Amino acid sequence: MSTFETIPESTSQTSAEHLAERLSKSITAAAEADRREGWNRPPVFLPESENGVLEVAMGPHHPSTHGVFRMDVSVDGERVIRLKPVFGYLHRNHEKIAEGTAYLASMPYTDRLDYFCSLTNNWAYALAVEKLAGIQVPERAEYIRVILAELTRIQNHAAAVGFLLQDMGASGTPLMYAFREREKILDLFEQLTGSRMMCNYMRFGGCRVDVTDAWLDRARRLVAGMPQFVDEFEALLTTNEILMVRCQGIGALKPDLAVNAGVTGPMLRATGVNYDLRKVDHYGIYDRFKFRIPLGDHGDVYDRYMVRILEIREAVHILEQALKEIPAGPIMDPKTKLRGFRPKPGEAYGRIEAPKGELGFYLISDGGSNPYRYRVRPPSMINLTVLEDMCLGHNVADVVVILGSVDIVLGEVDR
Amino acid sequence: MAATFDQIFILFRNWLVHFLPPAWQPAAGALLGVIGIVAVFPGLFALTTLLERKGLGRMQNRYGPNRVGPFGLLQPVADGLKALTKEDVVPFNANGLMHLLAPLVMVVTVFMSFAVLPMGRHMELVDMDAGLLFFFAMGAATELSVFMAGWSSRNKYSILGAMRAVAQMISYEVPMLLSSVAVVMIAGSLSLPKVVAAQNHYTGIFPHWYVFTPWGFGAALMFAIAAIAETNRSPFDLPEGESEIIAGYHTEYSGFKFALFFLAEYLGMFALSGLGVTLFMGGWSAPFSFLTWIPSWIWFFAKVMLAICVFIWMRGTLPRLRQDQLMNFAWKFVLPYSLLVLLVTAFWRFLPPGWERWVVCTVILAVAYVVMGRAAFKLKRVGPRSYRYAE
Amino acid sequence: MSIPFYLISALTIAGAVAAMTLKNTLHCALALTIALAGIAFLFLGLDAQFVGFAQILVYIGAVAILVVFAVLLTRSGESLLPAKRARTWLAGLAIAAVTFLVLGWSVLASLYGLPNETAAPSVTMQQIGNALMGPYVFPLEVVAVLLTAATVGAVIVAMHEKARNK
Amino acid sequence: MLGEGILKGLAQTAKNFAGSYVSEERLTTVQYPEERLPVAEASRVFPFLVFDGSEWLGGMRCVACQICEKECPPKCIYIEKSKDKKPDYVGKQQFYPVRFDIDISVCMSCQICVEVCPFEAIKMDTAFELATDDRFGGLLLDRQQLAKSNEYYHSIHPTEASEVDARLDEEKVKAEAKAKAAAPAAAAKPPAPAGGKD
Repeated sequence: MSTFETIPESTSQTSAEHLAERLSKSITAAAEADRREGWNRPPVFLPESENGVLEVAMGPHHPSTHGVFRMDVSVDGERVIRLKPVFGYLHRNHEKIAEGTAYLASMPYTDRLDYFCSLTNNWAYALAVEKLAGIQVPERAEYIRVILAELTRIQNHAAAVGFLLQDMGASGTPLMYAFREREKILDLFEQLTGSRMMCNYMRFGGCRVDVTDAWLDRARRLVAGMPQFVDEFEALLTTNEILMVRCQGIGALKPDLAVNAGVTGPMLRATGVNYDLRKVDHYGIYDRFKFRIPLGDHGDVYDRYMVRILEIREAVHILEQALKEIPAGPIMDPKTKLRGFRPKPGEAYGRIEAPKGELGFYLISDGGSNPYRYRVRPPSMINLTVLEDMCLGHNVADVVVILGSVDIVLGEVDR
Repeated sequence: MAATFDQIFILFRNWLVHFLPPAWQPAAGALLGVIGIVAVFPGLFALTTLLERKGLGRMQNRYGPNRVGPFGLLQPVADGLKALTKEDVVPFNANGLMHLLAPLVMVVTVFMSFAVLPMGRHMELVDMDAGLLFFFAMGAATELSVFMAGWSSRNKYSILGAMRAVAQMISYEVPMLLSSVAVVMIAGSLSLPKVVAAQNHYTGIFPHWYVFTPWGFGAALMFAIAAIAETNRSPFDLPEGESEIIAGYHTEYSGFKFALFFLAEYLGMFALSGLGVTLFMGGWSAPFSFLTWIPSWIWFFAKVMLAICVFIWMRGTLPRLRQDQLMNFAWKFVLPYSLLVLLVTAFWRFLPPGWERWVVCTVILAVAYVVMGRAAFKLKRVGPRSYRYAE
Repeated sequence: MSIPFYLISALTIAGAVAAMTLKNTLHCALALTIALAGIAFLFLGLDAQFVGFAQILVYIGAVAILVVFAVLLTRSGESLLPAKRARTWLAGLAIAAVTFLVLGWSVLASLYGLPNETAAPSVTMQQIGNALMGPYVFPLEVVAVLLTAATVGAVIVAMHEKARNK
Repeated sequence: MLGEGILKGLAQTAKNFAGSYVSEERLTTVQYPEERLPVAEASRVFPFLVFDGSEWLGGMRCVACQICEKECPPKCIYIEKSKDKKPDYVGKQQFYPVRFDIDISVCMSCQICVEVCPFEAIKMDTAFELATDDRFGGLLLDRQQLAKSNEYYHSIHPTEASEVDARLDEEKVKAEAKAKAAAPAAAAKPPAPAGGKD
């Protein structure tokens, strides 16, 4: 494969001049080759390996990959025979940095993991630290956490479906409708936490700022308007023949492969496996709410789309109940110290049902003020490992749609 | 008064031409006609780009361009200037001559196909006996220019895009021809003004447009689908499918040559909607008998703009079909249905006029449409699904 | 014989010669298209609208595209074929000369009978349609059957190929 | 019937097209420079130093305890402590920062510095139009650029500012009460050394 060309350190020129010089050399070489063989040199545009297989590299700046992500696709005619996802372009060394900073200081960095759902990232990290240090969370804080997590789930699923349609060629209309609703939810986050996407709101043992009644009323009004939006969205998309033909039977994932590969979230439930952490782990106070888990049968792109739409409807049910029953009371466990927080040595694994799947934080503490080991279980990356199995046999147009249905965010894949 | 206003352009041309010596008058008249077309339609193209972006915007709950000039009216001018001033990059080992020739051939052939369209009473540039055949002959030449564009830019994506575009245009040209043959069977002539004349009478206040007859509606539907596919628009715009192959055959074009491709696409849309309007919606005849005092060319351009709005509406709503689905749809649904429409048109022609032929034709077409539609979906096991829930 | 006639015929001949001699096969295909277009304009010159437009529609619209498709799909459009001289060029030349003579004789023979400078009869579409459906209906049906057989054959060949590499 | 779903979809976009002329909810564009969305009260962009009274250095609440510098995740605050002292709002002699730089190209506005500051000296601003053409110097704000008055703080975060003021006044009252209680003890001791409180 292409070995990385090492730039000799000892050269006197700076690396930029070195690159420029090598580049000019290669252009003159190409020009000479032209002259030698007459102007009609066989063009380089069809790099064919031996048996007519066309190597197509989609990304990292391909218009339809969600962020910096490359797929080396080998295509025989129109059919895909090999697909190698290449990621790591957005790797920011999050876990090693976390080992060098205090527990609280890592909280704002968790916003940047899956930058679509910062509040669920915060909650997963807070849950892990609370398990590590054995901190109790007051009632009102638990309700606030459930409300914010379900709001995050709604805006993430809406955006995911919008991007899926964008990959299928609908020129932005479903995406704009999804973003219109998402803006309302982000405004709610801004009024509460101060920032639309980088909320940094949850603390170990509760939340940072209390929820005002005015905010709760706005939330109730928003949740009341949500079913009408989902009905409109479904009227535009669900029975649309072109969408059905483009999505049904594409990128089917078998349940046993999904379970073995560790796929979680809407992708797993679309294959029919009934695994939702809110029902399995009983974390937070989800047991107090009555809601159902939508399951698909075929595990193809259409099922993933439908599972996300139905999950938005279920999230609306949860929000209605939570907003009705939220009690008054403290939002922060008074015992937790803000600075100099040193949990006793030990390890803990806190996981929640993030919109993309099972998001887990594994912490080992050696008694110091920063974790000995800090590991994130990224649902996007693990769901991505089965991308090749889903894409084999389909053609290039489907690869883009299948990638859209996996709903990855590169911040979480690369960390 | 209404008649003079209706023929205002013809009178203006005759008035201008009579200054010249008689030997040159026919040539000058034709030249003025050409100048008219070459001025009006690119102007309409500029207006349509703005209309498209504002229409799409409004469909997506946003304004659309409104910064350049009042209500964004100068936006096309800005786009035009940008296209003119942008650097025209030609790939390193591209085939220079063909790279330049491709957009020119496309624009020229599309402009020539306007010569035959009757834009108003006596306002067709050339009244050809085989006008419809001339229109499709010009349509056939655009495929060649797509090939020249795709091949000459020596880029793997543009080759793929060109092959897809030509395959799509060929497979949708057949049903388009067949559906217009149905009109010829009833109108009895290939010359477009005669087709419009055949539709230009009323019972009560309703016009005799072909689209209101069962066979006409079927043919118009197939013609519309084929026209959308022929101009690579909305559900069939796979050749420049941004998400897969970057921009299809005009990837390697920039600057004014790219603007020419853009112009050719829109002119193709005008030409095909003009033809569709002429064949099925009575060309320049007024929609109701009491409205005939409005000049005929206003009706023609109103109907064409209506058709353009439907193009834009489709683009704002529908996702894109995949290449093989698009071809299957052409050969396994649109073409058979067009053949059936031809059969039904024959029934319509040789059955005595009366309500029986209405019933017979409508039933055949409706039943066939539903049965073929359901069979197409059943074959691919596609259809709405129900979902189970777990507690 | 007016100037445009000479111009168009020169264009046609140039296109035909270029189609034979150009190095790049795709350029040959496009030169062939120019030749076919020239023939179409000749028909239009004779005011035979139907034949002229049918020529454009059939030859340029379908045959030229088919040729270009074939050239591209076999990807030989770019490779530089060494223009070596075929060994049997003498036999080729002889056959070409014979066919040219036969064609030339038949054209001249038919010219003899015609009164020169008569205006070409203006044939309307109506008459062509009636002729096709009247006296010439049998050849029309034979050609139709032939075309259908050709399409079915093409489908079978494609089907066969698809089945093989499934 | 083939095309039924497509027609329903087309009806949906038509409803939105018509709706955008009629209902407010279906036209969400805010023409930014001319129209502006009201900034949410709790919103935070970059930190600023609060000072009481009119003179920015004298009234600055920050006592250069460097807690925020230690706790800041991306380490974008740089403080140099002063040698001499100055009286703070209670009158107690405190250090003050000779140099207090925040590199707002590094700061990710996570407001942890606000949380850990025991002296309510640093708060989050809401001004977001901070574009500069100078990449390096322009984005490094020194203490004078950072210092903003308490009235400004009241203008951008009214509820929060009033709570903070209430807490500070309460502490001032407690401090004076303690000072009054301590005054007789000090008088019992030999008269207080020089440098009393003002």
